[in-house]
Amino acid sequence: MIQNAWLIPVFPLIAFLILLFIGRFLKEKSSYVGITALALSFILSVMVLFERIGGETYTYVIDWITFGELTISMGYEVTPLNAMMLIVVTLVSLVVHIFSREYMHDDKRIHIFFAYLGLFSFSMLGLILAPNVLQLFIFWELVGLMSYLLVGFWYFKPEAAAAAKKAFLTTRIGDVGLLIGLVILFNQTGSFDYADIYAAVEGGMINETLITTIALLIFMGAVGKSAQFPLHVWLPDAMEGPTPVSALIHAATMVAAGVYLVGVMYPLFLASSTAMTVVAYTGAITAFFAATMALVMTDIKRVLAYSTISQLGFMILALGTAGYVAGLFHLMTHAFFKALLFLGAGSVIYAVHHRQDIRDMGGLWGKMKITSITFLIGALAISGVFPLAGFWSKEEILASALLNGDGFLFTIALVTAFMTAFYMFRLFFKTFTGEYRGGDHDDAHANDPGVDAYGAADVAEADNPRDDSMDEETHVSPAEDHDHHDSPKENSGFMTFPLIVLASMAVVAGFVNLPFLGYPLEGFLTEGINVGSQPHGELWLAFVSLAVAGAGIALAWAMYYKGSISEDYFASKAPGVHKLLINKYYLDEVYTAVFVRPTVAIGRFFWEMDKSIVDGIVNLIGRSTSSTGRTAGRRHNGQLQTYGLVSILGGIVVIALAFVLRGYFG
Amino acid sequence: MVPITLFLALAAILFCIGLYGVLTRRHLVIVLASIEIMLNSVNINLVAFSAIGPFANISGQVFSLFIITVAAAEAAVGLAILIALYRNRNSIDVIKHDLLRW
Amino acid sequence: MTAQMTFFIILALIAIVSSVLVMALRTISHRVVSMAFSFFAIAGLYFLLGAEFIGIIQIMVYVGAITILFVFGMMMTEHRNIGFGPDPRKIQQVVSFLGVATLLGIMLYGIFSMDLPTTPQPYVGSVEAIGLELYGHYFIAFLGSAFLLTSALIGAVVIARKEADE
Amino acid sequence: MMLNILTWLVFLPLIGAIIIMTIPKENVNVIRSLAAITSGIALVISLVLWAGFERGATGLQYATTAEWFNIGFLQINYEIGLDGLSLPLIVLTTIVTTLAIFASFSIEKRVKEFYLWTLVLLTGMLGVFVALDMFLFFLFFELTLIPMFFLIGIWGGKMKEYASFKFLLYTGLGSAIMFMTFIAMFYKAYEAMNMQETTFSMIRMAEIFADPANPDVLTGAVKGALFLALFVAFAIKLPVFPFHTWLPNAHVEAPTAASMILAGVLLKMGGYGLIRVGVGILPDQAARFASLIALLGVINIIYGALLALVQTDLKSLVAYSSISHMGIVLLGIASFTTAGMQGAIFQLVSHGFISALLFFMVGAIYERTKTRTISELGGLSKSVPILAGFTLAAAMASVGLPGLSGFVSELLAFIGIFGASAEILPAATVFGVIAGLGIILTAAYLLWAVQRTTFGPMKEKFVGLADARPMEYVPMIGLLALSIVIGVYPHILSDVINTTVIDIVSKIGG
Amino acid sequence: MTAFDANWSLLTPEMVLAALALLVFTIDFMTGIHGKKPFIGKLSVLSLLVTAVLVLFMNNSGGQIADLYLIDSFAMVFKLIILVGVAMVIMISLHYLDRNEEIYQGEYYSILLFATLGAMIMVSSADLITLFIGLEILSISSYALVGFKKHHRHSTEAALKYVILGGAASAFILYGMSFLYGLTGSTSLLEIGQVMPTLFADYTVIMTISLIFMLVGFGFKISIVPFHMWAPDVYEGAPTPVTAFLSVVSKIAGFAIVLRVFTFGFLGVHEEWVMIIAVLAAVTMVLGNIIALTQKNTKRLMAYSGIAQAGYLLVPVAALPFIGTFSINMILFYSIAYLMMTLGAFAVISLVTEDAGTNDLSSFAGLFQRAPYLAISMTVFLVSLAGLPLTAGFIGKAHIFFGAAAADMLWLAIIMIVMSVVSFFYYFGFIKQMFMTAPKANDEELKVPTSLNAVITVALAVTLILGILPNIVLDVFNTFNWFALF
Repeated sequence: MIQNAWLIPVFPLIAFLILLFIGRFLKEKSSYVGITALALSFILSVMVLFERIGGETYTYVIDWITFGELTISMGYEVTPLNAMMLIVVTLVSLVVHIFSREYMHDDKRIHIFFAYLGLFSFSMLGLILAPNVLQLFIFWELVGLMSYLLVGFWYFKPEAAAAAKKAFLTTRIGDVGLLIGLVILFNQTGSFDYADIYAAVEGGMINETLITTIALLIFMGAVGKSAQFPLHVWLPDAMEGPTPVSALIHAATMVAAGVYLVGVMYPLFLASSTAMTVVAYTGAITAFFAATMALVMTDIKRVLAYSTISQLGFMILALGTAGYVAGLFHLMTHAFFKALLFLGAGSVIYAVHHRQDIRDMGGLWGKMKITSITFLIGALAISGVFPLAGFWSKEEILASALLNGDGFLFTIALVTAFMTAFYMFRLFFKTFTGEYRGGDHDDAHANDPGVDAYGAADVAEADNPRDDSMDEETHVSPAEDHDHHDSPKENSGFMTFPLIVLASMAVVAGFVNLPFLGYPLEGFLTEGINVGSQPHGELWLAFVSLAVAGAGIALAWAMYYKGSISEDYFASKAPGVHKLLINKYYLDEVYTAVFVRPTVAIGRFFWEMDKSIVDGIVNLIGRSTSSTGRTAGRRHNGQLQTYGLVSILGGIVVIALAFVLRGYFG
Repeated sequence: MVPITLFLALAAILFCIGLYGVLTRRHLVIVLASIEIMLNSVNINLVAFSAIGPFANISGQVFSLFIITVAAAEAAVGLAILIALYRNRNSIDVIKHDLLRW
Repeated sequence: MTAQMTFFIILALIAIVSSVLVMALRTISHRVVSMAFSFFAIAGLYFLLGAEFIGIIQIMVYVGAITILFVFGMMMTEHRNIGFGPDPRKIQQVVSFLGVATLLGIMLYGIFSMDLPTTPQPYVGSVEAIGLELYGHYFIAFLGSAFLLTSALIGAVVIARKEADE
Repeated sequence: MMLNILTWLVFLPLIGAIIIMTIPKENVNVIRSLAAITSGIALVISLVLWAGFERGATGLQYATTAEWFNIGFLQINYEIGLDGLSLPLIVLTTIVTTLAIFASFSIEKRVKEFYLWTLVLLTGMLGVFVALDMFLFFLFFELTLIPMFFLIGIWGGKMKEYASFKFLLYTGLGSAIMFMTFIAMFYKAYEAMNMQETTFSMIRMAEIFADPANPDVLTGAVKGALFLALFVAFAIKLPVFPFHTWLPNAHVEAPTAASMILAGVLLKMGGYGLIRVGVGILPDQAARFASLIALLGVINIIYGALLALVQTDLKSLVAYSSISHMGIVLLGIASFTTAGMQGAIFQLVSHGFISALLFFMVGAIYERTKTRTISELGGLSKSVPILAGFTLAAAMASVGLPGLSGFVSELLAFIGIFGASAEILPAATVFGVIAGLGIILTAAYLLWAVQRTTFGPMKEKFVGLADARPMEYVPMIGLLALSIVIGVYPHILSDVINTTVIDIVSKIGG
Repeated sequence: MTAFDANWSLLTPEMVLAALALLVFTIDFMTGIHGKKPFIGKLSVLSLLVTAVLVLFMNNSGGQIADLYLIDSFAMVFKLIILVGVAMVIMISLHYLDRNEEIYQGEYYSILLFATLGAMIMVSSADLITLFIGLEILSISSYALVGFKKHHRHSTEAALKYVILGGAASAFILYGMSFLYGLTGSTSLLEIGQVMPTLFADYTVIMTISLIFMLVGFGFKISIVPFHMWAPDVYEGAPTPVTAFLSVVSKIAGFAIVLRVFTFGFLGVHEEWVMIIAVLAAVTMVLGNIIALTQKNTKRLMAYSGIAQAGYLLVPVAALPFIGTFSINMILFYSIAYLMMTLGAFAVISLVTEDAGTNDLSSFAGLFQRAPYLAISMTVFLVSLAGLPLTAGFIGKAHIFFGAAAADMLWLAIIMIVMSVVSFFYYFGFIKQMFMTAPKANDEELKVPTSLNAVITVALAVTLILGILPNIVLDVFNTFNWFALF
């Protein structure tokens, strides 16, 4: 079955093609095409994984391009790492497909949505199966494209269009670094194949500076894709996309590709301590800053988005501190519980008529039992509560940060872990406990800067909007979609089933690398790749981790459930910090001022220059030629004696010329 | 005998007088007359060369005969044109005839 | 100073002065007459050079025919004695003068820089010699001038012809 | 044999034009179909050539030589042939022209003339790509001026006269410089062979310049001057900053089909000429000026992109994007590696398809909305979703998204530039990095344009616009599919190009 | 060999033409003064063709009458060009005179024939006097022809300007010639040429003056800058076929004598004048083209275009001492090309401007809609004049370009080609009017008379055929030994 692994991405591709061409006739039934394809892929992935465990790495390639003596090939490869990733991606994708069946059912372009999802799944799976880093890059870009398309799915919302562009462009910056890194690497090794690259690095064929350069350039790609500081700004905005998309792309799979990239290029990073340090610090800083911002966000999806960034930071931190398995393990577990959280949020949003502001929610516990419980599981998992998945992976990350010997990194990791627990439960308590606050104030928080730097007043009710200009007769405003005062209630099985699946994964996924069982995942992943020895924490670390998580949960409980500490306590204590956080450290503004505006200004300047100088010279030559002609033509004044005179003077000049040529005048 | 150079110099002077006339006189008849003077100066040259030049022979005189013929023909055509023009425009002032320009 | 030189100077002065007068006089008839004087003086120079035949032709054609032609031209156009008013083209005048003077300077410089021997006795061409050349060596030119005259004649007649209906 | 398949290919469109000439202008449908058939046959022939082309074989294929005329001791030959450099461009030419003819079926104004000129243009372009005699090359190069002048001047926009004359004079000047250089090269070669041999054949010329009987004639200064002159000549066509200003005018004013051909093929003649004549005959000089070429390439990339970023007219945005993309060609050439050179050729082909598609989309949008001003557009995804979708796809191809042809050329060019030898291109890395910035800018301006035109709320006035007509699918799908084919499986192109590229690069010893 | 025992039968074509010209004139005399006489025009064309056939068959073996009249291949080709050119001019005239009845038709044709005779004498003569007489026949006939629309103010004014300036130019030529004669005692160019080097060494200044005075005069006749000022005015004022005659036949004949004089007389001292000619060629090309840029009057525009073309033709003259026969080939080939494209263009211009009643460029507006064949032909002529490929003009220019480069005058070649590009502007301005501008008031179809159609078709065919297969002519040229000098 492992030879047929190429079918895994092909199923979604077929789904995409079917939907592209006949989707418009299928309408809502489009979802079943996608679901079927993903189901097949998932089954195949499981089979491939089981075959791979205990099997060999399988590679199949064909020539892709030849230049000179060099050939780049393309194909697919099943390694332990990508066998694991296949499961994660196909599973999450499958459940997201199922979830979307309900969530998107009244969108007129549902077939396009599923087509996009299919193409995304294809790209992501292709990325994973890539036998060389160039193919990875190709699919890496494709997933970027799909992210762009899906974020901009509701293109008629200006915010969505802007967010899509921002997402693409920001990651593009990283991608260019990645591409350059890859090209330099290629010119050193003559190949893009992982095996050749590993061999070249380990064989010392590349000098150290160059390795560092290459590694850092490649890491730029990861920074962009995995929304690491300072290129993280796109991810929160990407929440303009439909929630299932956020779950699939911006939580579980695509954003993790950066981590995956560092994973597959790990020998290269290991060969450069500078690069490792940079990676570690980037991860740590990202984890910390994202977590601080997550503390104050009021949009349910944005909280989750910052949480995602923060968790990705954790993974990067792990990789940067030699915790190869830790990072990838967390990648897997995170995929499940973050997808769970997002889908839970989606379920909530759907139930409360497309509101996203947590201040408009509350008291959903009783009304949406399954959603609430699964969401709680997710929250506990991400907080690292024993024995859920997050506990195991986070503990390993803390271990690798600690054992790396840099106390600062470890401290940050701990603080972040604390904040993680706090903001997750802040979210949980605000959403599911207390009284339901929705339904009677449409724009209560319209002018709240916490909503969006873009000032989009309708974000809170923006998810799954309808374009006003479409089909005037069937027009229904989002708020009137369901009866306005109808209180939220649990959604159908299409939405709850995925939650249950993911919740169970969030519970059990951590067990694949149980210390008691001798870290089976570690054994699996480190097979055939030299990533150094993996750090393992001692028992006390697990308790510290648990304690930190507990403290965070307790504080959230005190503030948002019990109310013993005022919700505004910290905000009022340090208003400046609060404002800073609410405005996301003003990074968007800074980027606009430092990069966007000057670029446009330079462009304008060049344009003016182009018109006035470059083209101006051209036109000037033309005009001066013709005006010279006109002036000279005016000498033909109709006076024959003038003509004669000109001729005579010309004759004299010619005589003079003759004398000069003869040398009469010296 | 008079040195040939003097004849040539006289011819040059007459040529330039004629040329000056062509370039500055406003009466068209005089302009045509000036051309005749120029052609005459050429004749002086030719006859002088023919008579006392370094290679004196008869060809110069024949040449001058032809020039006289041509000058006559040219004067005839020139004056005919002048008359036609005068009929059309009622002026023989050179300056007035600048309809064709630019 | 030989008699020839004296004659030459007198004739040359007449030629030059009358030519200048053609330019300078105000009355058109005076100018045409002055032109005739100039031609006459030039004919005299031909006699001086021993080219009698050319001299006679010069008198016949230039002084006789062409001058008369000019008189006709003058009469048929603007023979009334009106001036053209002040010349608006001062620059033209000045530049023309300078240009022509320069040209004259160059020409005279060229002429006087020639080192030509002074022939003591002029070559005297007989009419027969002229005839032989004309009907022999230059026969094509002779034929050509016939057509030239025909063409000029036709052209002049056509252009100068006054239409009956005018 | 003079009448070989290449000759037929080149002159077939002319025959078609002559047949069209005889048809009364009222029979527009006959004329349209005749034009389509003619170009279609040319396309088929070119595909036959493609199929029959022997991959991996060095040297020319389908070559033929016939004496044409001689001026004194100068023999001008009809010498044509095919190699891995010209074949892709020939196929590009026939494809783009055929699709442009399909794209112009909506033209109602003076249909007969339109197709007449288009077919004449096709002959000129094909001739440029097959000609191996420098005189013949120039002749065909010049021949393309007139039809394009008419296409812009008659069917163009508001400023058509300015644009057509600017095109004519500017590129005419380029041709003139080229011709002068050719003559100079000819005489230098003549001198270098001790006045024993005269030739206009590019092949022979290259040999002479590589191995002259009298090397004193061909000093470095002489060859350098020749190369620079050639470079300027082709730079105008390509176009290279600062000789680019005719392009935006011409593009903006030209009708859609003409824009497609202009961007798709005509610019390529500059790149082709630079490789064929500049690098082919004067490889050492090309290498000597590699830094200059690369610098201009980088300037083109950045400058074009920055200007595209601030354009207010969609079509001129695409035009500036062409300038930007042509920088990649220069960069690829300047690297003097197989990868870079192949990247340059890939970019020529790929940009041919992509820019033609972009111009087609802009034209289709303009036809419906009657505006090209970006700020007046918006929400087209709603009113004309299929057009908007293809526009987006074209933009993505232009951005260099993997899986589409643009990526391959950029990748190869980057591999080339970062792999360039330090002797030829000391500052290669700097150029490469700056070019990388250009890629970001490319994404920026294209996505921004897409955001402002196809995204956003639908404007009232665009309600009820007709989406793509069946006939419009032909160029849209055709061009996009080709871009995808090359992007997904570039081997199809690289195995044709590779041998020739190795040959070219080997002359520099790189 | 003297003139008396020469083979005068060599003169048959000239004599036949003269006789036929007189016959034409006589017939005209007998058929009254006024009225349309197209048969006379046709007879004239016939006369010219008969003469051309005679030239082709009587003169092809070559020969000479003494040393004053040479029947060499150079003269033969020029005569053929001139005869065909005049025949085409008369064909154009047929239509023109049909529209302008005040022109005396019989006289018009006979004077044209006389002028042709003059041109024929010019190109054959190797003697100062014969040459001068030929030149004057041509010139004086031209003066008259220009003024033939005698009730038309422009025509007479043009004739006046032409006659005065032309007369002065003749005086310059003669003054220059007088020194050639005086210092050699001969009027034969061959003899003069033999002693020229010593002559120049002895009398440098006066010979330079002589040379340049002749150059001024000839420069006037072939209208090169700065002696070109008359051309636009005269071209504008003259009846259109006469303009065509001036710009083609006069100019080509003028080039013939320039070549004759400079090769026979001054080749030995070429270092004295090559640079001057080259500079004049450059100035002529630049100024002619630049002034033409803003012209709006078709005939004036053609005048400036003709000036520019004269500049191109002057380039091979400058290159002549270095490349010899090659240069003559170039001039003759370009002359043929120039003849065809210019006369073709004038045929169209004559028809269109007469129809519109104005010489303004706008009379060409929308010509394509009105008469497609006319517009396409005109386009070919203009494209050929501009020197774009597949036309005779292109080959001719390329030819000249090669020659200039071969003579190490690359700078001149560069000016030439750059100016060609500049010329695109005004030539294509014409094309723009025809194709891209809507017709003005008058937009009905334009009928093309048979005679004009014939001219246009011939010109079109030759322009294209020579553009594609130039060797038809070049191969013939290559077999000629032009003057038996090189």
